[in-house]
Formats: sequence, structure tokens, C-alpha cells
Amino acid sequence: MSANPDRADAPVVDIRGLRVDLPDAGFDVVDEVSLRVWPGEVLGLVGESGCGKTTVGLALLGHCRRGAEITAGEVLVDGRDIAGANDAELLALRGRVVAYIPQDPPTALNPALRIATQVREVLDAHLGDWTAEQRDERLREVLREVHLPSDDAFLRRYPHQLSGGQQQRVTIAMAFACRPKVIVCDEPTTGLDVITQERVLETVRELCRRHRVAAVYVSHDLAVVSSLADRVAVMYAGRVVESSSRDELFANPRHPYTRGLLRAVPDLDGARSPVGIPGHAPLPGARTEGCFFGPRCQLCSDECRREFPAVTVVGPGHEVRCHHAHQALPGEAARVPQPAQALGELVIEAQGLSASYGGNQVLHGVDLGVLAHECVALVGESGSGKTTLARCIAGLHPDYEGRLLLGGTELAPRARRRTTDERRRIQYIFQNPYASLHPRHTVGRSLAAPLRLFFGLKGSACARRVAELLERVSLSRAAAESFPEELSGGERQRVAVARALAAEPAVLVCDEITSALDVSVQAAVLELLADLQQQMGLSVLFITHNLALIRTIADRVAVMSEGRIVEVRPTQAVLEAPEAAYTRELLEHTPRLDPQPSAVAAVLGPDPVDPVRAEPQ
Amino acid sequence: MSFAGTADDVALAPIEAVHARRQWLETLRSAARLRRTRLGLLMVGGLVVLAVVGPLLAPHSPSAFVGPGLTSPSKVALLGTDSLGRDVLSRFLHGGRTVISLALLATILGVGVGAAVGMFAAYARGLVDGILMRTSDVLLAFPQIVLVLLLVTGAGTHLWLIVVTVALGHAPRTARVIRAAAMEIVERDFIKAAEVMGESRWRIVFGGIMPMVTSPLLVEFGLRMVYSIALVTAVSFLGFGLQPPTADWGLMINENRLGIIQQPWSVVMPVLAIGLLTVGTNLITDGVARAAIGLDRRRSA
Amino acid sequence: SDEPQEAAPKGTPASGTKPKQGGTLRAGISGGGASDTLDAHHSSGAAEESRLPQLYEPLALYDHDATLMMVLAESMEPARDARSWDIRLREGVEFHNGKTLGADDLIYTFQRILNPDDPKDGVGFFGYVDATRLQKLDARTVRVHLKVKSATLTDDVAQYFNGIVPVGYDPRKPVGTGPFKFKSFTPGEESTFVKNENYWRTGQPYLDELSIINMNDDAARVNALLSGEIDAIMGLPARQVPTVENNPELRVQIAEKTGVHQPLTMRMDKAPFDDVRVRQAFRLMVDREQMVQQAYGGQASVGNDMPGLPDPMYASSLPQREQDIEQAKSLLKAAGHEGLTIEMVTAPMYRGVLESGQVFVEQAKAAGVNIKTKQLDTTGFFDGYGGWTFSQTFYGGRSVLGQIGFQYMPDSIWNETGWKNDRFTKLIAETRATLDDAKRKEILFEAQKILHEEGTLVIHSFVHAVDGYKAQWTGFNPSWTGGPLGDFRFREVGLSA
Amino acid sequence: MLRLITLRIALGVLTLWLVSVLVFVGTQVLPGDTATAILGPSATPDRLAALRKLLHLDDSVVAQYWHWLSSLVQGDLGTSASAGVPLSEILSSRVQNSGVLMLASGLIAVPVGLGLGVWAAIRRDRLADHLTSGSSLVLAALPEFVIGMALVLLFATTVFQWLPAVSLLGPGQAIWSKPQAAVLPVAALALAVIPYITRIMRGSMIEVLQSDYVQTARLKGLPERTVILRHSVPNALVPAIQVTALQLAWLAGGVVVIEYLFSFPGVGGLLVDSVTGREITIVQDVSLLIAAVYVTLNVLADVLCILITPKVRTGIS
Ligand SMILES: Nc1ncnc2c1ncn2[C@@H]1O[C@H](COP(=O)(O)OP(=O)(O)OP(=O)(O)O)[C@@H](O)[C@H]1O
Ligand SMILES: Nc1ncnc2c1ncn2[C@@H]1O[C@H](COP(=O)(O)OP(=O)(O)OP(=O)(O)O)[C@@H](O)[C@H]1O
Ligand SMILES: [Mg+2]
Ligand SMILES: [Mg+2]
Repeated sequence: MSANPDRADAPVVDIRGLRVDLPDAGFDVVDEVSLRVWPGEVLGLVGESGCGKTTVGLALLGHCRRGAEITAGEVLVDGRDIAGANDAELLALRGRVVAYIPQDPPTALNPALRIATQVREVLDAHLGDWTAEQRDERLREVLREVHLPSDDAFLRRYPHQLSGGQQQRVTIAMAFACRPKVIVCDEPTTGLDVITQERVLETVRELCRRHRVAAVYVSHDLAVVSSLADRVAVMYAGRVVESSSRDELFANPRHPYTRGLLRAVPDLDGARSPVGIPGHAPLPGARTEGCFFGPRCQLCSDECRREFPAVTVVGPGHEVRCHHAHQALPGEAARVPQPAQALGELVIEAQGLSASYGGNQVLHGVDLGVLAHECVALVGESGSGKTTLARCIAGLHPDYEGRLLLGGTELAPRARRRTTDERRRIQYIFQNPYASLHPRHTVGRSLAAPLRLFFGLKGSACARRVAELLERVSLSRAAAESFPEELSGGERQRVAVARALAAEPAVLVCDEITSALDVSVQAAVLELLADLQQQMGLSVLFITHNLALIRTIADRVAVMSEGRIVEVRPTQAVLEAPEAAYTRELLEHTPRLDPQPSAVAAVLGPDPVDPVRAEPQ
Repeated sequence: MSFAGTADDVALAPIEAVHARRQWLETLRSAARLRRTRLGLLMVGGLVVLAVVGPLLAPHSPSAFVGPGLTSPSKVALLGTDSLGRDVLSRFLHGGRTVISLALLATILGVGVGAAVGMFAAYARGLVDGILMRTSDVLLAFPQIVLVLLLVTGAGTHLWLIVVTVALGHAPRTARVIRAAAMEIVERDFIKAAEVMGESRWRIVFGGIMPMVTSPLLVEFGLRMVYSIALVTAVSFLGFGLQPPTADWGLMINENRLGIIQQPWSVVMPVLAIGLLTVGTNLITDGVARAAIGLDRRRSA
Repeated sequence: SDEPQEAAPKGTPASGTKPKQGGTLRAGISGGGASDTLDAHHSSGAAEESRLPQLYEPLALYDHDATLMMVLAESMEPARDARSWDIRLREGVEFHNGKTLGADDLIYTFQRILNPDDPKDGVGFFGYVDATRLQKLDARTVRVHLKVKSATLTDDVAQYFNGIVPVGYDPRKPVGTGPFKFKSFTPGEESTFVKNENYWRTGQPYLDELSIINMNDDAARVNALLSGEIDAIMGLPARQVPTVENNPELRVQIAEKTGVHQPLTMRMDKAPFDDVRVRQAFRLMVDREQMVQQAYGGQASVGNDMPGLPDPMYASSLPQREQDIEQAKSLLKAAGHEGLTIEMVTAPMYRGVLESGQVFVEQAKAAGVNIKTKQLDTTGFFDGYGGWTFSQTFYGGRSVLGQIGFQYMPDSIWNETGWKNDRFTKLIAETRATLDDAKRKEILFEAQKILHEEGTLVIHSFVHAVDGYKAQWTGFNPSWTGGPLGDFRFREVGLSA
Repeated sequence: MLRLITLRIALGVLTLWLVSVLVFVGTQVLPGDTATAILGPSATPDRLAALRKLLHLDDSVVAQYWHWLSSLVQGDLGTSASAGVPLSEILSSRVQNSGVLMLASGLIAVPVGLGLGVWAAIRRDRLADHLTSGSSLVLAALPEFVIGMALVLLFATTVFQWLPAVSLLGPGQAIWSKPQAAVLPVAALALAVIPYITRIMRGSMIEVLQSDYVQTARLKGLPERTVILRHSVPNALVPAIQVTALQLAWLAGGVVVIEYLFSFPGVGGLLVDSVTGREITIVQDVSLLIAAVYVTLNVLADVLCILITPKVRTGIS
């Protein structure tokens, strides 16, 4: 893997000092971005959401979303400056020289056009001098290359008639159809399950290699990038803060953000617990003076607060923008594994649960129980029925057969039909904290609702309890008066946890509660949940499709596939010796941060042993 | 703003007393910053003021005869006389109250009922939704003007009847719009969350769903108001609405349409006023709609 | 009194020259609707009034000058006891289908009108004719037996909706003896007629074709005339008279002396009008001159609370009642109705009604009377007709005696105010029995005096009939009845030579 | 897909049936009936009774309803109570005239409205957009009779005298034989409808232009024409079709006021007259007709949307 930045041949992509502004709002989205990519090379562009990855990716095609504008810098693609190109030149470049694989294929494909039309029109637009037969031939060829059928019946399909993976392959086919020199992949695998993701990644990798295409691969997932990229650039708040070859970056990260990010990534193999970075990344317009990472940085000094660090070269092809690139991170205090609490009897139990949507049965006789003080992780690929099971338990999906028992008594299928106490004892935390809190209610009002409903609390008694709850989830009391929109995703999810705790429940059902969060924030929320579970002796049903998470949190793991539980065993046992073939497959395809765990372990040091972090800073 | 980490002691106010910024106020406030809204407010505000204080300014009684019919503007009658020889200016100054108040009442009633029905239908789903929507389908298919004709002819001309018929036309339309908006809301997790906790239906609909549909509701209110004004005046214009000798803009057009060549003022003034009123209302509505979209976009960002 | 007269083509055009033959007239009328009909014996208003006379003709009719003229009857003679009449039909009159008018047709017509299962409008006028005893004396003479005595059969049949139709008449194939033959008909829209070449009045009609177009909206009608879409319109609103007059291509026709009136009705058996002083007060509240000016734009003559202005029998020597607010107030006070509030029921039944109502409401304020208007639609209004304590109505022009028989007798169908005054009733009976003209006039004067003093109607004005037409036409002769467009006698109309 | 369409049509029929009940009940509440209207104030009780018997007005309401509906289904619109002519005769020319009015307004309004909408969306925030949006904002607000009055003042009476202020037609005279009579009413209706179509089309077009798939199309290097015509317009049409159908359906009712204003011999004027004249059967027939137009247009719009939305079209099969 040649990560040599001093390659003799010219880079095919050369971005110099790119700045994209929002002229109306009066601030920049990205600035001072310089990147180079050589033919046949994959550059991984990582960063948390909102840091400007897509903006940079689109700038490579000379495109800005409405309201944004390239205001400085050059974007040289194959020697031509895209930033200064006129409309006609852009038309000729896009799709032909530089192509784009969009983030979300269901919305990126035109729902009203057949896929053949959508692939074919790229060829028609750019290969006008070819004969129709030649273009037809290329159409089928490129479909074969992305491992899609190329028969007429398939060509006549509409996007909605394809699976998510197939849709993504169509967009890849469109991008590769004219054999461009550069492709920009904007998180092409987000939203795909691990197995599909792996196959799509393989396809991209293979095509880039075969056609010597340079790729800019945008992703927020370090594990994915580590398995694909030759070189990696880390972005934070609109700036590239570190870039280097992949191996160097993972082995020797220098920016505190990169290091924090690596620590926050949950690890499937190791016994290392993910550690979050306090706070959250600022959005454009909310960035501070000096180093944007300063407020979250443990090394932050006055210098950092004053000015944004310039580029420092710390090694061959390894550039960092940090005043403290050479300083070691203080030893992170990490959690002591709590002595396992004695597990009690079954708190909640599903017996032979079969659920369906209309005529479509998605759960087939599921038996699963959670003991008192126990955390059971429910894993399985997307669409396997995890959410459906959770909704049944919560009383949101009454269309099921079989029985649900809470402490031995059968529950009514519909939440409304259950007693207040039954409703109180089961609490459900939703996947998306952006959707589960009423946007027009203050945090205090959201928290007051369960207090009013379950304990009849009002007035200052209620307010006092709200304040307690907020403190319990490490939020300030002042947060009671804020609206969800004023909180970051992680803070919102804490509020959601607090709301569930307000009911003093016996069982918490957590449906992918971290999947909408950035890695650095996800780790912090997981820590909080694990602490609470231990301290309050809650039973938790923790649903996730991210196997890497379960080691940290779960006592037992239930693996679900196509509406059936295929394996339920203690976590350690499942991870080390999976019994079901399906479990094995899942484990195999889960991307790992680095093929050589020892290297990472060396960087991150030994597992921190400090007591629980009560509050992130 | 970040609330993480700091445990500073804030005085504990009862939750209910915590001042919740209302979405609609916020929308209106940001709408008021748009030029078109201001223009609309100016137009509507001016006409409302005119309607309210107009009668005090009127030089004559709106029903008094000040000269022969259809005379041109003179010292006595600044805008001339209408077909019966009454002062056009005085009648014009008196004629706004009925239009504005009837239209407003009809809009409040129709949009209120429609919104409640729409939200309940969206929330209840299934049979209740089916019945409510079928009913609204029937009401929608029933031509509104026929409804007005039948009811007014059947029960005689009563102001409340005009209000009710116009409202009856609005309710199903509003119900559809609000239902469509609420459909997506009821699927959101925060509604599910309230449901799981066992909140009452009433609270879910009015506390949970309603604050989420204030933008479409405001826009709908504006649109319906425009339509109310048009309909109330059209009914009077057709001669099925307000009764003489009421001074009313719609009626004035109908009464004096014939004399438009000799004495255009008695028609032009009310036509102008109605036009300004509806256009102004529409400008405000448009501003509100834009502001609402802007706020929502900022919020989802 | 109503001497049978020889009916000859008369009515020399009041204006313009004698018409020449040919041409198509498009006349705009109002009052039509979906319930329009061509049935010879049924009328729901002005629309039928305009159409039926073109197709059908009755035995007799009033002429423009309020005299009675024989039409299809050659003569109508009462028996001495007035229990039967002999009717002799005109000779050589042909129906549109070529059949000659005869006694059987008359009998058939009377039976059709008087059919107890489906009585027609005429019943209200000569319902006293015994339909079972219609005696054919010869080919064109019929003896009609009456259930009660009547000396006024000639007056009673003199309505346009009593046209003689042939035996076996089918309204869907309208056949009569009129000056025009049926061509097409769409209710509420338009009807067209073509010249009856065999019309018995030689020389008439002048027109080749006639088209009567219904346009209820005044503005539409006026616009149509101004833009030349049509040739003549009835009911030109007073305010439009100058516009039309100023147009050199158009003419205005005003019939100034008509009996058309739009009175206010006060039910005398209901409070407060059971007190004659209240009725008198109401009559004193009207400023009639202002009424004429404001409500009718000057196109009306002041009324004196009695009907029949153009009739020579009209009591014109009675003093004209003037507005007297003080007097009205004191009468009301005496009756205990100071500051009275009352509801006036009305409907847009005819142009001018709503307007005059509004003027009255305004004028009543001066006397401290607060009138609330309740406007119904016309059908709704007439559905409850006779039940309204205080309302408005309208009447076309009739003779004094005709109107009295129509409205003022205890058994009159139109007696919407419940007017009943024994002395009045007696005087009218006396009038009817009296043969001497002068004597009759005297008695009738006495009766009219009672109406003037105690009556239940406020007859504030007599409305002019105003028509507009293109200057090239002639023959629209003003009629005392106020019947528009020369009483719809289109047979007299033609292009000026 | 067929199932979906069938379901939609069945719902339409159900709606129509409910409307028919409502219309029938509605017409029963009118004071006075056909008989009083025909005979007028001079009616004596015997004459009324006789006529009522003749017109079957004494039958039970249910029987009357059944009689009306069953003959209607068989294509018999009933008979004019007074004129004795079949209502189909009275109605047919009126329906034709109104139909032509609606059709002409629709044929003008739909393409103009859609075209302006697309144009304004493409020129978003530029002068063309501001002009279009501004004028459609104003026009959409103005009541149709105000627009009509303004047109009359402008083109028929006060400013220019180019066109007739009223639309007079002979019986049986078809509107197309006198097109100038239809110009102003058609213009008034079209002007009342266009802004709505423009606004929805602009809005939905803007949404589509901001969609990911249009961005994808642009990033594929497709010419702007293709991006607009192939990728944007067809997808933007779906919501526009619904609104357009509603607007065209509105025409069926809105025609009443405009017909009154122009004395246009269509169903609108007939309706007003018939209510006053208690020609109940006409009121019922016309109301149902307007409702049928409304329902049919909506069903058509839905079917059209089903047909142009591949997801729905192929989804259920
Ligand atoms: N045209 C625009 N108008 C307004 N805001 C914009 C625009 N383009 C980008 N932004 C803002 O700039 C920030 C960076 O956006 P961008 O989409 O590039 O981030 P990203 O790293 O791709 O995020 P994600 O991981 O969520 O896709 C975001 O907060 C976004 O809201
Ligand atoms: N509302 C719904 N109507 C119909 N089918 C549904 C609905 N929700 C889910 N399904 C289907 O039920 C199956 C199980 O869905 P479920 O959401 O329970 O899966 P999941 O395991 O939670 O997936 P993910 O990891 O993507 O959240 C899927 O095939 C899905 O398509
Ligand atoms: Mg992105
Ligand atoms: Mg799920």
C-alpha cells in the first residue's frame, strides 16, 4: 500500500485552501482544506456529522448545495480547476472525469425512472460519439462489474424494486459508467447492514483498483475507513485536523481529536471499553475562537484558545493541526468493571411471540426473558424484527400472538389497556433522540409528564424531581428550561434516559439508542447507561445491530435472524464461540478498527482503571 | 448552548410556570420580519382600523338619503351617492365590520372544528378516521355554493347561518390539511412515548399534536380567511347574504353594480377594499408560511 | 259599463312611424326561471305574461287606454238575471294548426281551466262559471251558466292566461290563435316565435320572427341593450334612463300613468295594526315625494293609499296624504305604540320592492318606529303569504273595481291584510249592482274614501313602466296597466319605415 | 394497481351516493315546494293539493328519493314540473355551455399554471419568480367576482369596449358558435385558477429540485434540459395534479358566481333560479352533477397519480 505523499506522479485531485461559505448566514462551512489524491489511491475522509465531509466531496464536482458557495481555494481535478470552471466545462467534467456516489440511494435515485434509464443517461450525456450498441454494451458491462444482473427484466426495474444494497450498486454503476478518473463516495454504506456493507465496499475497492480510479471515501465510520483507505484525512468542524497514511494514523494518531475518536470506537475483539469525548462538535456558525476542538480538549491551553493551530508535519506525509501534537494525552480514567450483581428472577418474558404487519409475519414464536438486574443485548441485522419485538413489549404493536409476562402476570397487548403501574414498570427509550422528545415542549415539561402520570407530582415537588433527574443523567438543572433543539444529540438522548428513569421502571427497553449519535457521543451515553443499570439494578433489553457495542454492556446476548432468536447465551461465550452459523457470519463481517489489534492497543495504552466518570466535562 | 456538565444551581421554578415559547408566536414574529408580511399587515391593519373606526368618521348615517341616486362626488357626498341616494363614503366606512367579523367568525369556527377533526382522525386511525374522512369527502363534494343557497333559502338570511355555512365549507378542507400534517406527527416517537406512558387522548391531541401543526394551522387559517372574505362577499353579491339596508361591502357591489358607468365609486370602493383585504391576508399568510418553513428548516438542521 | 266593443287593429304607434313588415325582434325580459311554461292557462309571472299573448288570445282584453276590448269574442251578453252569459266567437279565426275557432274550443278551454283536478289560474277570476253546464248554442256561440250572479264575466276573462285553445290542446305542442307561432322554448332562457301568416288582424304582426330572452339580472339586461345584443328590454332601471337616453341609437319608453304599485301591507287582525291609528300613523310616516325620488329614481307617481290611479273611477279628488311625523307620533302614542319595533317581511319579488322598503324603513325612524327587515326568497315569501303581519307586495295595474275584487273583498284570494269593513263591502256590492255610471262612480268614491281613511295598505307610489329599445323599432305603446314593452303586444311592433 | 383504482372508484361512488342523500334532504328543508312555486301566491289550497298529487309530492320522502335516484340511474333526469318538458332538454344545453366554459378555462389554466410554476421554480428568487409569485399571490386572493368585475370594467364597459359584458346565447346556440361571449368568463375563471396551480407547481418543483436525485442527476453531468424535463417535472407533477383536480372541481362550483356575473346560460344560473323557483329536481340534479364532476376529477387525479408513480403502480401487483 503506497501511502507515499512524495510520489513522483502528479496527484489527480489537488485541493488547495478550499473554503466554502454560506454567504447569507455569513460564515464558512469548511475552510483551509487541502487534500491530494493520486490515481488508484483511496483517501478516507472521516469526521463526525456536520464537520463538512459532504461539502468537500461535492466541491470536487464543482457543486455546492443551495446557499453555499466556493469562495476561496482551488480544486484541481486532473489538472483542471473545477472551482473556476464554467457551466459547460462542469457538465463535461461531472460524471466523465469525476463521479459521485451518493449517500442515500433510496433518495438519490429518481423514483420515477427505470434504472437502465438512469445509468444509460450518463453514457448518453458523455459518450455521445459512441454508437448506441457500444453504450448498451457498456451499460451491461458496468452492471456486471457491480455484480448486478444485466438482463432486460432487471434493466426495466424501478429503484423501489431493488434492495438497499442493489440500489447502492446502481449508484456505483452510474459513477463508474464513464470510467472517471476520480470518484467521490459519500458514505455509500451508511444504512446498509454489515454483510451488505462489506460486499459493497469490496466492489468499490475492486473497481478502483481495476480502473486505477482515485477515490475520496467519505465516512464517519473509522472502522470502515481503516479497512478501505490508503490514506486518511480527519476533519473536525470544517477543517482537516490530521492527515496521514492509514497505518500511520491508526498506529500513531497525533491530534487529540483523532485519539479521542479512536478510543470512542467500540471494539468487538478487545476488552477495551469505548470512552467518549465530552461535549459535541460545533456546527458552522457556532465555532469558537482559536482551536475549534479546544472546548472538548483535555490539552487545551491559552494558545489553543487564541489561535487555530497551523499545519505541522509530524512525519512523512503526516500532517496535524494541533499546538500539542507531541504531547501525550493524560491517562484516561476508565471504569472499573462492577462486581456482577446477583441476577433475580424473570422480570419480563416473551413466550412464543409472533407478530405481523398486516399479513406479513415478522416475528416467529420468539421466546426471550430478561432477569432482574440483567442486561440482555438483542442483536441482528436490519429488518430482523428487533424493533418489532421491542414495540410489542412497550405496548405499541398490539398485533401479536403469544404472551408477554411482566413479573409473571400477562400484559395487555395495547399500552392503553395496561395498568398505570404496568406502564410505569416498562420504559422504552427510542432510537432517535431527535424524534422522541417533543420539539415544542421544554425538557422540564417532557420530564414532568411521567412524574405527573405515575406519581401525581406537581408544582415545585415536580420541579425538584426534574432537577434530580437531570443531574442523574449529568445534565445541568438549567436544561429543564431548554427546548430539545437547543441540545445536542447526546444531550437529548440523556433527557430521554432521564424521562425513562423518572418512572422508576423495572425494565428499560433501549432500541438502538446510540445509533443516531456520533461515535464520540455514543460512548458517553453508553457509559451513562451502564452506570445507571448497575446503580439502580435495572433490567435492560438493549437492542443494537452493532455487535461491537455488546461486550461493554450486555450480560447475555440474544441473536435474532428473520424474526427468530437463533442463539441466547452469555456475552463472552457468544463472542468467543458463536454457536449459530448466522452469529458467526455477523461477527465475521463486522468491520474492525484495525487488523492488528495490538497496534491500536499500544497507542491507547492499557485499559484505564479509574473509577466511574461521574460527569463528562 | 451546552448544558452538559455544569450543575449550577438554578432557582427551582415550578415546571408549569416555565415560560414556554410558543411556536406560533415565534412563527408570527419571524414572519413579521418579512417585507411581504409587513405590507400585508399594513393593508389588513388599515382596513380593520377603517372598519372599526370608520363608522365614527362617517359624515352621514349609512342609511340616510343625502341626494338623488347615483350622483357624482360632491361636497355633501364626497364619493357621490349610491343607487338610493345614500352617501357612498358613509356606507363604505360602515361596510367593513360585517365582512371582517363574519369572515373571521366563520374562519375561526371552520378552522377550529376542522383542525380538531383532522387531528383526531389522524390520531385515531382506522374506523374513526375512515368515518370522519368520508364525511369530509361528502361535504367537500357537496358544492359549497349550493350549500349556501339551500341553507339560506331554507332557513332565511341569518348572520349566524352565513357563518355556519361558510365554516361548514372550511371544516372538511382544514380537516384534510391538518390530518395530512398530523399523520406524519402521530407516527413520531414522541407521540409514541406519550402513548406508552398512558397520556390521555385529549392531551396527546392538544398537547402533543397541536403544537406540531401550528404552522400549517396558521397558514390554513390565513388561506381560509381569504376564502371566507371571498365567500361572505360573494354570497352578498349574489343577493343571498346580508340584507338591505345593511351597509356591507359585498352588498354594496350588488346594489350598485348597475350604476357602475355613471357612478363607479360605489362599486370601486368596496371592490378595492375587498381586494386589499384578501390580498393583504394572503400576503400575511404567505409570509407566515415562509417563516414557518424557515423555522422548521433551521430546526431540523 | 264595460261595453263590448268592436276590436279592430288599433293603437297607432305613439312614437315613431308606422312599422313596416319584416325583421326579427330580440326582447329581453325578466322574471323567468326553470319553472317557465308555455301552458296557455298558467302563469308564474312576467315571463309568461310576455310569451302567452304571442301564442294565445282570450275572449277579451284591456286595451292600452284601460278600455275593455273584445278579442276572440265577437260579443259577450249577460242574461237579464246575470246567471248566464252568451258568448259569440269571432268568425274565421284560425288556430296555428289550421283548425277554425269554434264553440267546442271555447267549451274545451273553459273545462280545462276549471278542471277541479287540475285547476288553472283563471279559476281565481271566473271560478263561478259552472263547467258542467257549458252549452253549445251553435258553431260559434256558447251559453255559460254561472253558479252565482255576475255582471263582470267580460272583465274576469280579460287576462292573458285565459287564452282559447283548440280541443285536444297539448301544451307541449303549443297551438293558439295568437299573432305568432311557436318555434322553440327553453325555460328560463329563451323562446322564439315566428309570424302567424294567417293572423286574423290583417296587417299584423309586422315581425317575421320574435325572440324573447330571459335575463333576470338588471345589469345583464341593460348591458345587453347597450352593447346591441338585443333590441328591447323591459324594466329599464330608472337610474339607467339617462344612459340610454343619451345614446342616439336607443330610445326610452316610459308609461307614466300606470296602476302598478308596491304597497306595504298591514294585517288588520294582528297587533299593532288592529288599531286603525297605527295604520294611519304608518301612512303618515311616508314622505312620498322622497320615496319616488330615492326608491324609484323619479320614475313613479305619488300614491294616495288607494289602487287604480289611471282608472277614471279613481278617487282623485281626495286630498293627497302628506308626510306628517308629528301626527304619526301622536297617533302611535295614543295607540300605546310609541317607539314601536316591528318586523317587515319582504322578498326580492320585483324591482323597486326592496328599495322602497329600505326608504320606508329609513323614513319610519323619524317617527321613532324601528323596522327590522326580514328578507326571504320569493317563493318562501309567497309560501307564507297572508301570514305576515307587516310586509311588502306588488300589484300590476288594474281598474279600481278590478283591484278591489282581487284584493279587498273578504273572500278575495289576495286579501293578504284580512281587510274587512262591512260598510265598504256593502258599498262595493252596491256598485256592482248599479248600472248608472255616474251613480256608480259616486258609490265607489265613498268606498275609496274608506280605503283612504282606514285601509290596510300603504300605497305610496305608482311605478312607471320604463322600457328601452333600439331606435329603429317602433310600436311599443305605453299601457295603463304598466305592462312592459307595450304590454308585450309585439304584434304592434316593427321596424320603423 | 387495478385493485387500487377499483377501490378509489368505489369510494367515489359511495361519496356520490351520500351526496345524493344529502342533497335530497337539503332540498326538503326549503319552505314551500314545487307546487307553491308553480302556482305562486294565487294558489288556493285545492289547486295546491291537486298539483301536489300530480307531482307525487304527497309520496313519502323515501319513495320520492327512491323515485328520483332510480330514474336518475336509468338516465332519466326527471321532468320539469311546470313546463312539462324533460329536464334533460333544459339541462343539456346548460351543461354543455358550462362544460365548455370549464373545459376552456381548464385547458388554458392547466398548462399555463403548470408552465409558470416550473418557470418560477427554475428562476427561483429571481425577478421572474418574484413577478410570478407576486401576481399569483394577488390573483389567488381576489374573489372571482372581483376579477370578473375588473375584467368587465377593463374590456367591456369603461376602459375598452372590446368584448361583450354579458354572454347571451340563443336556445340551443352552442357557446362555440359565439366564442367572443365566452372570452371574459373563461378569462375570469382561468385567472382565478391559475395562481393556485402555479403556486403548487412552483412549490413542488422547488422541492424536487432540492431532492437528492436531482442533485445526483446534476452530478452525473446531465444537461439542464434533461434534469428539468426528465428528472424534475414528472416527479413534481404528482402533488400538482391533485391540486389541479381540486381547482378544476372548484370550477364546477365557482362557475355559479361567474355565470351570474356574466348572465352566462350555464348550470350555475340555472341552479340559482331553480332554488328560487323550487324546481327541486333541477337543484338535485345539478348539485349531484357538480358533485359528480368533483368526485370524477378527484378520482381521475388519483388514478393519474397512480399511473405516473411507478412505486404505487408496480407496488401492488
Ligand atoms: N448549502 C448549505 N446551506 C446551509 N447549511 C449548510 C449548507 N451546506 C452545508 N451546510 C451545513 O454545514 C455543515 C456541514 O455540512 P456537510 O453536509 O458537509 O457535513 P457532513 O460532514 O457531510 O455531515 P454528515 O455526516 O451529517 O453527512 C452542516 O452543519 C450543514 O448543515
Ligand atoms: N410499519 C411497518 N409496516 C410494515 N412492515 C414493517 C413495519 N415496520 C417494520 N416492518 C417490517 O418488519 C420487519 C422487521 O422490522 P423491524 O423494524 O422490527 O426490524 P429491525 O430488526 O428493528 O431493523 P433495523 O435494524 O433496521 O431497525 C422488516 O422486514 C420491516 O420491513
Ligand atoms: Mg454528509
Ligand atoms: Mg429497528
